[in-house]
Amino acid sequence: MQRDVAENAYKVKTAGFEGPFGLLLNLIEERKLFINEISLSQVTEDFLNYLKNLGNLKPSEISSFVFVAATLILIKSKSLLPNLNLTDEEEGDIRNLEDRLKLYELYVQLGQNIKNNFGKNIIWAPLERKNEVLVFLPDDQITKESMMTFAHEALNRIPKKVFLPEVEVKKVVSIEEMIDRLVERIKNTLRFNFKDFAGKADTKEERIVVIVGFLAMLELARQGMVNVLQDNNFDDITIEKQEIILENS
Amino acid sequence: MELESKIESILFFKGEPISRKKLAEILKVGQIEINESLEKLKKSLQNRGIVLQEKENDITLGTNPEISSLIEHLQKEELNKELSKASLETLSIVAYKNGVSRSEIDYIRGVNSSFILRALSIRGLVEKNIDPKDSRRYIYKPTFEFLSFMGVKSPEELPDYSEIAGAIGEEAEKLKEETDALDL
Amino acid sequence: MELESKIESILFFKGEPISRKKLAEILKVGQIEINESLEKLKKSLQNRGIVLQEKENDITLGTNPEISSLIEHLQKEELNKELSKASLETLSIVAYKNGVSRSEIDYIRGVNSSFILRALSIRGLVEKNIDPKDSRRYIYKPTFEFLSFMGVKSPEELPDYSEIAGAIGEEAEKLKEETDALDL
Repeated sequence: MQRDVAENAYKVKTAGFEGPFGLLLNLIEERKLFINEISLSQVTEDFLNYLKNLGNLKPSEISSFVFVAATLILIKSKSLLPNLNLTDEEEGDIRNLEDRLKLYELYVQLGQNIKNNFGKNIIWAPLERKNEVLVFLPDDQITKESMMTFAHEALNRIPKKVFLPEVEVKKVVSIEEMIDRLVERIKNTLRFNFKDFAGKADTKEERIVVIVGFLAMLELARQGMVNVLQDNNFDDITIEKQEIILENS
Repeated sequence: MELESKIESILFFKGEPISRKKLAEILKVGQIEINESLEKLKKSLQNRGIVLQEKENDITLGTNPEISSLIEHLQKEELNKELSKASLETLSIVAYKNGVSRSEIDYIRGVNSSFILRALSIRGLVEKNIDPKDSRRYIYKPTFEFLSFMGVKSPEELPDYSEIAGAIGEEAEKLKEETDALDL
Repeated sequence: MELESKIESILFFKGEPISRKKLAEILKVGQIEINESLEKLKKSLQNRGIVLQEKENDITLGTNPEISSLIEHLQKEELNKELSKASLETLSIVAYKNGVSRSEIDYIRGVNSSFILRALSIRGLVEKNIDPKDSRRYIYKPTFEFLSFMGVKSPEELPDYSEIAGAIGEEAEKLKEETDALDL
């Protein structure tokens, strides 16, 4: 138990740097599974649990985790709801995650070759030769002023912050926040519509929010906290608090 | 004196990498003669104390890796042989793809790799060059220093290199489509 | 690996004269084996670009004298080459931070500077000394001639001295800490 806690703490600390694929691959390997839809759906919950502990990461890093989480949720939903019709884009996202994870796995395995051989039998470059004759060969470009300019330029080029994201990523809702919001809504409303809750899904970011919400909803359904109703395919989904349903029946 | 021996002299004198083009310039011969002589030199260095390392257009001499531990005792500077998980991943992408843009590395790792690339570049294990195919972007390649630590004379000698070259070729096209949009 | 090849590796690596006695010590063999192997090595280096040079009991490798005029020409060309932007930048860091370590320079520049520092030292612009705080490291200082060439007697007389010298130390320290913290 103690070891588990320490291990989890380590994973959370390093996950930000290793990224979502490192975490996902770890979870699959721990269960001695191969990468496919079934194994991905099996590790979804574990992945989401780690995600809850990643609160300290920067938004730009969280977004790559949430993006993977969203696809995992899609895979999970597909396995939970056989009637769920996925769009071509969504099917594409699933295949894409599978392909990327396999590609990542290939390079992690190749990394083992490097680990096994690095520094074992080194090809040495010759040592610096000693200067026989003392020479002084300057260059006209060298002046007090040019040295100052070069030094300033070198200092200015240093990256200001280690994780400064290249592109500003819109803050994306975390799974945990989404579950909290869902629970909050259920407390306040007896019945409400999923579309109203998750909002519109026009942009990529909005779609992620919808998917994350959907997964959170399915998770609550699995835990027996809510009941999920959908009359027809593509109809809106109605979410009800489980006790209400029990009281009514 | 044979051309291959002249090349050997120059490489020995330089003691650091030199391009095939520069060799041709110095020796006032064509590229084909240089390439042929380098092949001969490689052969005549077999089972010797010195090896010829090559990386695309650059050539350098180094000690035979079989005697590595003995040489290690002769040098004083501290050696860092530790590589973290993130370093191993990034190095394997750079080494086995042998010329890869940062966006491709980010795509494969699913995480921003700029800082780890900077760290590996400081250690002299990877180098950043302008992409010869597209001057608007940079590509990362393994350095001679990295090949030396691996004890190989060229990237092609890395374990499993030829086996996976095919597999990588297949995904390369797909990957390029995905990341080209990010680059420009 | 044959003893003669091992000797060749050591001589190539050291690049300076070494005694037969020392070779025997390093290779843990007797004087007779060393002498025999040196004869073999001399033979196998016949008509090659590298030759074995002997002076009393000291041995070293050198370039074949037949090509000496070309090598001299190459040396002159190299010494008088215009300094690159990367070299000037490295030089400026050494000028401002008198006694800077190679890793500090590398952290600031984000790339490995060993080849550049080697060239600057050959041209008499910087001098390399063992770090008094850590004997496995080297520190670099501007030479007296380089300072005089700029018309200053000490680095403190350079423009913006305290600001730049301070920033180099601080930034290198910060980058090193960040890299260590990430366990790269």
